[in-house]
Amino acid sequence: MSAIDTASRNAPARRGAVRRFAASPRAVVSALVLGTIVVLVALAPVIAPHDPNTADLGRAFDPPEAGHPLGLDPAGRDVWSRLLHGGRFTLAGAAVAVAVALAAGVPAGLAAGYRGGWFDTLADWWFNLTMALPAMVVLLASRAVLGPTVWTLMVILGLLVAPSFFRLVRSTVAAMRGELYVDAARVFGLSDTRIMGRHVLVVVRAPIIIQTALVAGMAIGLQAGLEFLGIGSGDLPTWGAMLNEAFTNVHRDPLLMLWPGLALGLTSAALVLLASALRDVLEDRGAPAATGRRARSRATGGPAPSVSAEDRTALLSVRGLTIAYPHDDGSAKQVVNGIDLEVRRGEILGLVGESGSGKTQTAFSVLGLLPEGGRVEKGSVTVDGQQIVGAGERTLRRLRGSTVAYVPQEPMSNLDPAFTVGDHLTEPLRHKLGLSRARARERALELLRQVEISDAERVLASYPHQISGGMAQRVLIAGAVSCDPDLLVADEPTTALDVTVQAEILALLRSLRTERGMGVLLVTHDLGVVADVCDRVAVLREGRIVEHGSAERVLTAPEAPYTRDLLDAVLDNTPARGPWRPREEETR
Amino acid sequence: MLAFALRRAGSGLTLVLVISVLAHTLLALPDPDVGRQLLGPAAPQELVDEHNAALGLDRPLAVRYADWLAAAVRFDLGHSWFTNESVTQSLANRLPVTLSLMGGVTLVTAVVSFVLGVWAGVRRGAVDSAVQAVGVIGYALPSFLITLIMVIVFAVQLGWFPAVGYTPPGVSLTGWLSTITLPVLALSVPAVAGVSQQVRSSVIDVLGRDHVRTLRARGLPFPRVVFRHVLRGAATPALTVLAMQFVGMLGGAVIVEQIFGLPGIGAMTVQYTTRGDIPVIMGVVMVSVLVVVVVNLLVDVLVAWLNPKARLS
Amino acid sequence: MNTTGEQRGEGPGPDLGTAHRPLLEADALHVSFPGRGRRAPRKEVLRGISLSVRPGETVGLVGESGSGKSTFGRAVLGLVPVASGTVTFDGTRIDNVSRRARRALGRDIQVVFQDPYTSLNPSLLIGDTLAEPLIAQGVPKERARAGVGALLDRVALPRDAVHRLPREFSGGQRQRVAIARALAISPRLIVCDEPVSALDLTTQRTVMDLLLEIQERTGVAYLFVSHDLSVVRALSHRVAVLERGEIVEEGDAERLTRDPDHPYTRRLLLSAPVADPVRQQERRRERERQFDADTP
Amino acid sequence: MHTRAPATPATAAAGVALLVLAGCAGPPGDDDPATLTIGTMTVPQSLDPADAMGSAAPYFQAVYDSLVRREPDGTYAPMLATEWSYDDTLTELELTLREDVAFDDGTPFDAEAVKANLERFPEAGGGQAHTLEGLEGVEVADEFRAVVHLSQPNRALLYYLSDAAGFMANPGSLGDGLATAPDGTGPYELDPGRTAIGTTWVFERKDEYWGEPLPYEEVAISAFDRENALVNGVRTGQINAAVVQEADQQSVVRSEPGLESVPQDIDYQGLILFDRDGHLVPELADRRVRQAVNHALDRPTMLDKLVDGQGELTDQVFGTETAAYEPELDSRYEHDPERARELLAEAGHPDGFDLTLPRMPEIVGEPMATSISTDLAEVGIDLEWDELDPANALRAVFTDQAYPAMVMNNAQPAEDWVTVAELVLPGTFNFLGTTDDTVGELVREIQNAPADEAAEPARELNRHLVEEAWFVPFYRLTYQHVSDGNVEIEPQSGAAAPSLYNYTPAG
Repeated sequence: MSAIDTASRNAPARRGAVRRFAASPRAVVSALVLGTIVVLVALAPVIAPHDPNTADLGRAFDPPEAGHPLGLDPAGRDVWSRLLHGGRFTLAGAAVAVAVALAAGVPAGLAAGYRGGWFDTLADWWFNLTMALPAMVVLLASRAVLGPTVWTLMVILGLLVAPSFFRLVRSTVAAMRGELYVDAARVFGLSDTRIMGRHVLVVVRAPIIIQTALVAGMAIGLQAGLEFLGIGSGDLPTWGAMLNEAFTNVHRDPLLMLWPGLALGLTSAALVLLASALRDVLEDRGAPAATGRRARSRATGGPAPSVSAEDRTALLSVRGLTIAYPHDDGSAKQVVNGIDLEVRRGEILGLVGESGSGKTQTAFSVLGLLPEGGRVEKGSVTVDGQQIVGAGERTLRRLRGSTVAYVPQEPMSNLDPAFTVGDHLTEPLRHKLGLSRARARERALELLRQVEISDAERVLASYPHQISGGMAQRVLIAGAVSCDPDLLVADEPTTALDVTVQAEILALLRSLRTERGMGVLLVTHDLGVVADVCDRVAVLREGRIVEHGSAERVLTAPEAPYTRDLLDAVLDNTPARGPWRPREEETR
Repeated sequence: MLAFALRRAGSGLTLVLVISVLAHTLLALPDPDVGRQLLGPAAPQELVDEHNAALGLDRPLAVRYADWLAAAVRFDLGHSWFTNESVTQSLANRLPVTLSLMGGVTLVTAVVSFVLGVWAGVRRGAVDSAVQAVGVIGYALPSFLITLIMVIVFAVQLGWFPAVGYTPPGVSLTGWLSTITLPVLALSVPAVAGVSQQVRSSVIDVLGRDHVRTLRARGLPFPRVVFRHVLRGAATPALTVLAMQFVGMLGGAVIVEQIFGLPGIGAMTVQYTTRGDIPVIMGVVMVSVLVVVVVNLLVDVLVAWLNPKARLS
Repeated sequence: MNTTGEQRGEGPGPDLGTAHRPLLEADALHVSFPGRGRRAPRKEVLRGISLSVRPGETVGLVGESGSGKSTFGRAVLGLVPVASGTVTFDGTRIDNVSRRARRALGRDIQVVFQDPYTSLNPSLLIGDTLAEPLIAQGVPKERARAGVGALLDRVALPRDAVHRLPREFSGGQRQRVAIARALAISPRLIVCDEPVSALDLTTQRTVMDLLLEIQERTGVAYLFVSHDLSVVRALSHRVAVLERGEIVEEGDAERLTRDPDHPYTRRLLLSAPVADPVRQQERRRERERQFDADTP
Repeated sequence: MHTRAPATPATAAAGVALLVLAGCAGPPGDDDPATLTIGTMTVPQSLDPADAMGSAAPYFQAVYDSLVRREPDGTYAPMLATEWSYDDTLTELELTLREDVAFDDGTPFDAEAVKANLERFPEAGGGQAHTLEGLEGVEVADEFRAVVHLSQPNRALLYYLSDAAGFMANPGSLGDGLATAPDGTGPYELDPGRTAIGTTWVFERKDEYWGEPLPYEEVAISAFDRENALVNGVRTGQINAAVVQEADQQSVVRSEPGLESVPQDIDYQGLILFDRDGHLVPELADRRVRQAVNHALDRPTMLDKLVDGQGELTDQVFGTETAAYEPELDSRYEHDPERARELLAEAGHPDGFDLTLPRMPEIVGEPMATSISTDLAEVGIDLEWDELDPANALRAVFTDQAYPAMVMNNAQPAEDWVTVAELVLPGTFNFLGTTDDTVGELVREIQNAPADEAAEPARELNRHLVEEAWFVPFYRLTYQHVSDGNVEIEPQSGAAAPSLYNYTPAG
């Protein structure tokens, strides 16, 4: 149940979006910059020392001086005042573009994504058409029809970028149309409009906000570009117009380009930074406290624990293993807490626990493949006498596949959808065992037959989406045993499968164990599975082993109260519910 | 697969047709007085009217469109009202320039973005921050400023590249490379800024998927997993963004071609549109729409090839 | 007397007959989905299912993936279109009815889905999620909000949950929220689509107990869809086994799980391992003996 | 097999790049001394002489010869015509032609060819057709003598015959594809393979030319959209020669060590007041109001700031090389807001009036627009600018006649009559047909006076126009003829584009 494991790992990061926002320096800085710009610009009529259009040509190009902090422009107007006033038109223009794009793209995207059908087809076609239009020609032609003002251009620009909102909203909504909570809302009798208002809008809100920031930045940049081409704002002092005017005088006064360039650059940069910060904050994709690089170097940098003689005899030996996920604040959440395990050749050890018990983390640590952010804090893991903790990537690579192999829980997501079954099987064979293409293919067919796939040829040529889940799990098992490993780490290998298929897979594991003398670490939550295949079992609870022993003993005479609780929850012996009786007499 | 491509091509054709109607109408709306512009202020009004009539401007819009379409299907896009050039010929001359540019930008953007994006996505940490910073800067600077700075530094001051002009590869391959290098780099900056971020986030996304862990558990080297599997998984969204950048580039080409005096499609857009040279602009519109349609088709086919599941729909 | 009927105060009065009349009745229900690809034939998912649920009864629907068990639930809920056959609720046809009529049915038929992670909108506060069915049925907002607290009590969740987001809760707690939501407007039938499958063993048990307790208290009927015979057995009065869109066997839970008629039922039963190594070994042998011939 | 190499979009992009193999010809080698590459912002409408314009002269001079050659100083020299003479009425011009000239297909150049070309020119509807207005016909006196008959004297006829109207095309090709396949007797021929109309024209020297061959084997003309790119091209040596107009680019050119530049005062910039009779703005009918506008503008500051001092102040529309030019008229209207207000008050408008003018951003930049409106506001005139698209500006101004005045750049050819014809006679820039007795009389006098006696009435007219304030000129603009150092450029009097004959290798 790795999904639940992940969720519980993230659970401590329970903070509101606002607090996450405040904690992100990127977000705060960009919001501050943007806020300052907006406030300055909004207050332009109050704080600008001069009228932006009053010119004193005689003083054109004058350098900064008291009263004119940024000097005067080529017409003898105060640059600082123009910058402030110009920002109003620049930002308002961008706002117009964004508003138009939102108004045109979002409702259409909502309706198309939610209802699908002819409206979707039509809207999609229309927005594709909009995207295929050469923007410059449309802008120029519309300008000729509607007049040369920044507003017209921005309205048209808004219409031209509306498809980006449409697509975003449409795909998000189409994806969530299948969500259970939308189904649930429909069952409650919520009308479509209310569902859109309540559920859909809430979900697309974050991506829309992000896209809005990006589009605003783009609109500002485009305004400047249009001014540069001489298709601009008419007489309004936008930053783009100022920049272009400065450009035509760049040799006479290069400094003039600095101010509008800076204003434009700062605003755009703040917008794009804000967008990326918002993405992390709203979509909850913040990087973990320790980044991968640091985590890896820590995991590999420490002194490798020594390997005792006792560890050498066992196939897998875990000693005092502690796994932790460090937090932002320097503390760490321990998910596995000093556990000991041992798997011998030809033995299946069941590692049993509920979600969040740390069983999957233990399995990953045996492979040296802890998820990003996780690290082994203490203890040792040896496989066939080789230390895993702190081992280099090269050592691990050698061990993986040929000494220790892995069978995952969810068969579909563990096959690369872009490659055929054959590719999946032959790649390690050719790479690890150095087999030729033909030999590898032969061996792959052999492996598929070993996992009881009858039409191996067809399966070999299939893509993962063309085979069933049970079949995929067989393929994964075939892949795992392809390089003849000594130890198999199977993480809930049957949880996603139907019971009849589960029985077959378990039989397969059992025969692999018998025929190849393989040791298996079987991670599961299902005590029935344990009873079916395991020789020994370890019960894990909140990162600690609460009970350890032969499967028969633990299941029939549990010692730990927790194991007893688990067994009590098993429904095997619960009586069936009796037949239904009408309940007229039970008046309340 | 073929049927899929044919169907997309069919809908592309419809798109081209509808856009031609839209463009023709939109361009005719401002009703620029072509005769007056051509003949200048000195020409008497009769002459101007005569000239406009000779161009067919006195006929209804629909008739003009029908004539245009009838000729266009025979690849005759007419002649410029202002320079008399054959539009088909002119586009044939100019398209290679713009395609050189856009092809170059696509290549540079794809390579650089994938290198940066994968690097940032895999290494994270400081590298990641640096790549993101590059993205922000590339995005924040107005592209024409970057272009102007490049011309001054690399062409005028250092003299490494020519400041203006275009040499076709048929004349001199090195000449071609030296004339398009700067414009390509200038246009690539914003494109890289956008695409590398997408590659980065797709790489991070794919790296977190189950099958990557399983592949690594098979003992495959991490770089091999990244280049064979992660890259392929990350390519689909990145390709979509790249295609969108490509479309946006048609706009960027307008500025860059003007600054570098490149005789491409973009350079003609502004002047010919403001003058109302409908035959030329119709040609430009048709070519750019065709390019967009072809690029989208290519991307669809590529995505289908990269992603077997997409072949079904 | 029918408690739900009395709550509403509908009808001329208690009538012994109504209690025996099926609350939900599906007759020769067919559902098909469009095939993948353009000219692919439609895929038949349900091929003539006839099944009824009486007031206060729990009917378990068991099958493997692809058997159509969830589709049946969704067809009852109106989430998938019915190709042919009828679904009758309390004597009224409810298959392929208008959106408006279907919305009104929200008062009587509710749902609890399998995945507690995706069945709650991650961006909505628990309180809003719970108030939703009430608001949908036209209860004023204030009244709806007030009712939420009582709902939380009923599923033994703290009242301050109102102001929290789903992700702050564990899977079992979320499933309680989903159940509370289904109970909000005292429905007469709840379609439970694998409501405990994603839960831990101990949690699964408590949620099952909750479902039983609620049924005892309110007399709501359950259509209980699951792949797990042991769960179905413990909860259902009656069980129907579904294979490839058809019901292969139907009967009282006790009889069906003790002495199944159909080989498919037997195979399902024997394939599920039990947590006792000795007994499991016997069952395995038994399964191998019975089914080795037709193992692929 | 199903194994595939990892795919990246890079491979796809490479494919796209490789597709681009065919192509048009670009500008030829830049530092090849045998090749002259001229950069320009002017593109000819076609290469048919009927569409010729003075500003695009070099394109035509490469492939056509004109009847009369105009020397850099504005004087006339023999070309296809070796001699010319007027009759006493000034309505007959007899041209004696060279006898050794033939078109490429062997057709001899003769009086018939002159007749065919000249009689077609006003009919063909080109932009300069009006310059041969009043042409009654061309008489073929003998094989190499043609007589041009006019309905009334045209004092600029020789000028026009050295300009657009004078280009002689093969009579057999007239009206037949000359636009893209020019057929003249000129020193070069168009290389269609390397020419991309709209961007690059390449002309190759003809093997046989009747006259002195020009020094370059090849002439390429490259068109640019931006002067900035043009100047960069000269700076990197890809362009040999160009005319630079923008003040900022001029300062780049002047400060760049490797470049040679020759300044020339060419166009004058100023307001042409169309509405001197007060149709649209009644106030303008009063001479004092027009004078007030002249006094209101602070020309020295405009010159200094708007064009970086690159020009000379002027209050007259006649160029320095014309007979009509009077140096003291350049300072007739001082910047004197006080006087302007007085004049307005005298005219009965002490509170000023409202004025709306068209603005084409290419001509009137923001700073100029602001400074003019500020200066006029100073004296009470409330000026508003209507921003016009280039596509519609001419129609709004000339067809719809919607504005009382307009800021323009006008050439100042050495020939007085050109200025008179365009600015003073009813028509082109005097479309509302303003005149008065003095003007009528002086114009008649200039038109009919023998050549050596026309100067005085022309000066008289000039003084009268300045006094009546028909115009509000600001200054004559200085342009820089810039070369990369390999070419010597001799400016052409009265024209921004030097004749093709004016380029020679440096050193």
